[in-house]
Amino acid sequence: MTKSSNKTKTSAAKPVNKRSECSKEQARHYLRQMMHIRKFEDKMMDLMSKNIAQGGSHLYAGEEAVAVGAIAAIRPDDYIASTHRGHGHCVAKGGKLNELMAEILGKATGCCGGKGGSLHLADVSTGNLGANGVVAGGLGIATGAALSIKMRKDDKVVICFFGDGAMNEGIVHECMNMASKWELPIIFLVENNLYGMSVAIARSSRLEDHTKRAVAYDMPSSSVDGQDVLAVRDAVATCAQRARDGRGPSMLVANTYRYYGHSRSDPRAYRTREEEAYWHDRDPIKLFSAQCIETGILSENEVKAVDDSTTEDIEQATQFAVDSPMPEASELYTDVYA
Amino acid sequence: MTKSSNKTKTSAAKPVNKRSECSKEQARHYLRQMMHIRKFEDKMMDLMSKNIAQGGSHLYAGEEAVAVGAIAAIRPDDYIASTHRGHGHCVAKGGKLNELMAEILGKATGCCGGKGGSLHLADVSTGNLGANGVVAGGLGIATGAALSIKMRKDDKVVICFFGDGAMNEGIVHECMNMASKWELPIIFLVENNLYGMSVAIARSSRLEDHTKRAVAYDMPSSSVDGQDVLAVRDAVATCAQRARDGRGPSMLVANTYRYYGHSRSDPRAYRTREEEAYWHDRDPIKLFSAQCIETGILSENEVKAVDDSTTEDIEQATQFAVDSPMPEASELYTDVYA
Amino acid sequence: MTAKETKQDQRILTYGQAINEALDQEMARDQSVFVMGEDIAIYGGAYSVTKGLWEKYGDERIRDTGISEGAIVGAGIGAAMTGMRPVVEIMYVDFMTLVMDQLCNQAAKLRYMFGGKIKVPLTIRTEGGAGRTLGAHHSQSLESWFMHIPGIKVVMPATPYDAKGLLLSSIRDDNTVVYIEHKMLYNTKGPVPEGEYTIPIGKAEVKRPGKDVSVFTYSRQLLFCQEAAEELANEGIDVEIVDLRTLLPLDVETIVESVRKTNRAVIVEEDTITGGSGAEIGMRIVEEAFDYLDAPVKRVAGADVPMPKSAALESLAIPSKQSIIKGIREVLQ
Amino acid sequence: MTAKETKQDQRILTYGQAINEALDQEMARDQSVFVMGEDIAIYGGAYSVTKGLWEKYGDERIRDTGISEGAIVGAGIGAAMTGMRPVVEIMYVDFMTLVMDQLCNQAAKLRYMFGGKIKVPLTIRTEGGAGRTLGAHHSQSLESWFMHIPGIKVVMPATPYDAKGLLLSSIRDDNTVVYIEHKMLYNTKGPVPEGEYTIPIGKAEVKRPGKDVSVFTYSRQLLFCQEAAEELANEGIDVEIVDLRTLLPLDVETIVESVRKTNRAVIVEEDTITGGSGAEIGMRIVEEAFDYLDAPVKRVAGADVPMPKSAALESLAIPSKQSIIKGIREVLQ
Ligand SMILES: Cc1ncc(C[n+]2csc(CCOP(=O)(O)OP(=O)(O)O)c2C)c(N)n1
Ligand SMILES: Cc1ncc(C[n+]2csc(CCOP(=O)(O)OP(=O)(O)O)c2C)c(N)n1
Ligand SMILES: [Mg+2]
Ligand SMILES: [Mg+2]
Repeated sequence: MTKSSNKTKTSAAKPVNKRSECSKEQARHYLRQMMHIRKFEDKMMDLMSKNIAQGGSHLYAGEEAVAVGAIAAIRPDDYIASTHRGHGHCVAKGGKLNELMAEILGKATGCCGGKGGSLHLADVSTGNLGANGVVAGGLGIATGAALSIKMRKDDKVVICFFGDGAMNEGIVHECMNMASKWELPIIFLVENNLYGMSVAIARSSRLEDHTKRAVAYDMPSSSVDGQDVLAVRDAVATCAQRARDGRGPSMLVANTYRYYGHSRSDPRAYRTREEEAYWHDRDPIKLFSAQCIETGILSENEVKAVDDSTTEDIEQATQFAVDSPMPEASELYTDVYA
Repeated sequence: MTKSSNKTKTSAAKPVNKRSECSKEQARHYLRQMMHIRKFEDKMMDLMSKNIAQGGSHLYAGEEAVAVGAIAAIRPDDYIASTHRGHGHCVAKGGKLNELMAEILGKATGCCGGKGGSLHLADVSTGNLGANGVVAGGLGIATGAALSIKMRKDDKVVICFFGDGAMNEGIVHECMNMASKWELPIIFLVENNLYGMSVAIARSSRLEDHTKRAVAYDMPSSSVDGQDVLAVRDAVATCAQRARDGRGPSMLVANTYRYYGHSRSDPRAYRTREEEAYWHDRDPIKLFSAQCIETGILSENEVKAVDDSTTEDIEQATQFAVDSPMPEASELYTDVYA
Repeated sequence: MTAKETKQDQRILTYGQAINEALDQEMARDQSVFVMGEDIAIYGGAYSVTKGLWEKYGDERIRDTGISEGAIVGAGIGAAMTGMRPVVEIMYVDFMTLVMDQLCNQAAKLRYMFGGKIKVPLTIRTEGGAGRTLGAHHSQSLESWFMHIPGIKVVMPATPYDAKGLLLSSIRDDNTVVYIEHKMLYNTKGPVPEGEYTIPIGKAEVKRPGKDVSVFTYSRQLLFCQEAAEELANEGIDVEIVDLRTLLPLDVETIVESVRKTNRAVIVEEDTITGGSGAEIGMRIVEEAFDYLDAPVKRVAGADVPMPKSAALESLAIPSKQSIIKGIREVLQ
Repeated sequence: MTAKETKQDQRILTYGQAINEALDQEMARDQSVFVMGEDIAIYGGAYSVTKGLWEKYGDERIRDTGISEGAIVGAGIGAAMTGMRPVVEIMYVDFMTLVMDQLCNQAAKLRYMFGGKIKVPLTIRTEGGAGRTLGAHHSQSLESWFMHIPGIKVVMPATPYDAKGLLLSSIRDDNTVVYIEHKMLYNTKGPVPEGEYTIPIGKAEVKRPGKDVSVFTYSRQLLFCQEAAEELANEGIDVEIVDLRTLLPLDVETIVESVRKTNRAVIVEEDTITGGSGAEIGMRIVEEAFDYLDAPVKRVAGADVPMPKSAALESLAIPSKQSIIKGIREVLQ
């Protein structure tokens, strides 16, 4: 095995699509969400290294444009199913920073009362059907939610996030077949960050282009530059429209990159520092900030204002989380049954 | 739902390929095996209706050319993994009729000592890795056997039989991905008899052509007329050669039909009598007998001789099975551990 | 309608018909109920339990699936989380092996993990047990696995009456219920009221009062226990039979009450003995009624072997009237 | 080399290193042994157990797979049936939920179903337990499910010494062995001989002889039991600790012998209590040593809840030194 140099293989890492459009309000919103996520994750890393945050946390830093772009393309009452790398999805779907941060710290004020934690982070009241500690664990849930929508003749859609590594789980095959056969309103959104933990795609599959997997289900598929928030938004919007129109599921592969190691102690021996540098160059926040300024949608000061306020928000959320109490012992036995 | 009329959709139901060749000895062998299987199954049906054979039995009648053709293309020391519809595979792989029949009747003289029965029928000493009561239960076993072959630098191959219905199990996806990535010497042989129990392919999948599923694994695939024993043999031979040459797995879809209902009491309400008639017209034994006589490989008398001797063989096997003793009570606790 | 009243209704149905009727009535009553599984539509289910429902409710609410157990249960969970009350069928309990992640990691835990903010009102109907010489992949009893999953409920009715009432309760329950039928019970008959009625999940029933020894059982083994009790009655041995009906939650109260009365306990289960349901039931008795026990708690259970195909061996692998009688005699010594 | 001799060897390794060494030595000795799983090669395993092996044995014998647990175990079975001795890794025992068909229907039953004509010498290494606040999908103890599967063996070592010796035995065993490590033990240290040695599967060990009460435990809980025993020793209570080491087959002989001596039994397990391993262990004691018991058998076990994330709740969900002491006191009253 040689360390793979994925930067050359990733066809989707194109320059930001200049034709995508967005309003000033939208631009500010996307930027704010991406910055919230980035700073949330950087803070998380900090809290972990200080042992204030315990347990595992799979950080979303680097992939912000995927969650933000995708969720910008759907309605607040639509559903998402998230993954073990779910902080970004939670923030983008409208979770409250305070409660998300508190949840990861296992506090009573967390959105799950401290019972879920990072791996099960979700404010389900926002239409987030949950992060999942089991890789591909959200596929069944998402497919069922889409079935539910269809049976109730609702016009909602579901975005089912999962990783390139998850693609090899059997349940993915079963759910895609079912969703396709029943023409369910679901978007299978593959967050392709080139690795499943330490294993490069080419090390676990002969076929590196996941879009081709959709052929097996007679389902449309495409890929998108996952560093470009507007490109992701527009690609998901197309899929969502298709779903709302009753034309069934689709697969979208968003090519992106995670900045941190898989776990705190991961030396990232399976990837090169050059590859990392390449992707840091294509940082989604940097790219979008530059684009906004360049096209005049936001001024440099306006971008700076978002930057400052988001820093502030994360500091406050952290303080809230740290200051919050642990759950009472009596909580151990609540919520097991409805 | 309307009852599907699959005869028009099945592209592979072509006339027998006249160019395939075989020697007199081979012809006699194929014919004998197919007749053994047919008569074995007809006898089984008879024994079931008389309640001499108890429990479930999924009969292979109608599909004989698949097992016989496929196994004719590999060596006796190669492996197969079989299915819940496994009697035909066992016979074709060289199982002894007496012991197979006795096994289905739960007798001590059965190839599994009466512990396996129809759903677990296998003489593993013939390289048969076993029938399996779990649909797609043989995929992991077959993939592992192929891995074992490769790691031991052996030149054997594995034929992994499974049904069109099994195709939707998650483990199929996982194993095909693994086999393809590791270039294992395995042939995924889909016995496409148009239904998984009562469910027509079109009712469980949007994609009716299973060969396209191989795209997801970057694996070659093709289909073959499963009623034509020589066509099956030749198609499998090509796949086997590929595997032996170290070029990895392939998928072959053999289009065929089961004559009996799924279970004894199945009224076959999910398929039309016309469809059944169409396939009975393309009976693999009839077709091959006619071809042999027409091309002069076997005379009518020679075909008749095979017919007579196989009838005799099945009668003897039945007698043997019926006369055999049940296992001793002490056998209950043996063979649990090695 | 109370259980007592309904029992006076003498309409006789089979266990299979009772289940079918429960499904039918609940689908008619509640639009959010639907059925999903393999061969449940035109085929009517491997054991004919859903017969006629597809004709009545159509493809939309009686959904044939591909052979994809993980997706069947997974989609059931997602639908249940978002407003539906799915009843999914796993053809044999042996194939529940394929859905343990969905069941144990998802259905059972989602509510807890999300701080009580969602519920998963899913019913998983499946069918288990030996008796048809189907061999090791179609004859298991795996209920003790499910008993070990906090967050779900486990129901195993033995009579047509209980089958209907408990299925209605299961569907209406806001939690995931694993409802396990027994393949040898489908054709057994008993009185079943026409109307809707529910039986509380978690309540055992004394099916035969007695004073000498308590037998705790469920599902098909109830019938063997009843035969054994009849035979022993001829000898003047008065057996109390408690049909547990629900394994999770377990009705410890009724169990303990019975042991306090008889001072002797036999547990009869078809499950393989080691790590079977009887271990938990037995330990509950030990924990809560040790001082009342005049003899060790006795388990009469399946042999620790994969189910052999041969009829000659299969009948030895599970409890029988004889082995139950033997077990009862043992604790009476 | 006998166990006694080897224990005099005072080389100290961690539990993780001991497992690593066993793998290394067995791979060097036997060409048919190979390792397969997720992130076991360049990453060296989620808990670093396979570190260095890929560098030494390469891609062919240290096989990174895709995230496909079913295929990992399935292919392990097929390879084992045809001449290899695979050691496969399932990263967390929580994901064994995805391989229950392969484990229970295939690995455990194939030999029996085929009349003893094949064997499946497969080792499944996995890792379980709470303690790192990883929440409900990364903290379970599911050993009681595996105990309920005739045809496999279940091994759960608590010390580095046992970890090495039992892993070598597991790999050499001609049956499928589920070998469960504990995430909180990887960095614990103890003497481990350099050479190869095996510990028989199915033998418990009295880790601390005592005369007042018997405590039966395994895996990480051994450490808590030892702490509890130390504390109680100060009060003059003499606790015997039996480390079961293997749960299937269970060493009933050693268990019963201990109970006959002390007349009191406490079982300590991390598993959720209902349907946990303690139920089976307890019932064996009741069945074989009822007349020797001066008090009901006591279980100290995990709470019947999905594992909560919060450190404040997690520590309450599993046994602790305090709850063990409380349990011991209870049976001494
Ligand atoms: C069923 C299961 N297998 C293994 C793991 C351990 N694990 C956690 S994340 C991960 C990699 C997932 O890769 P991918 O789907 O690409 O998502 P990414 O982490 O790259 O976002 C693995 C193997 C798990 N959590 N669940
Ligand atoms: C995992 C599993 N699910 C369901 C069944 C019940 N079942 C037995 S055969 C069968 C249909 C299989 O269809 P296919 O794979 O096409 O094989 P065929 O019977 O047509 O030969 C089903 C659903 C089973 N045995 N195993
Ligand atoms: Mg990834
Ligand atoms: Mg079929």
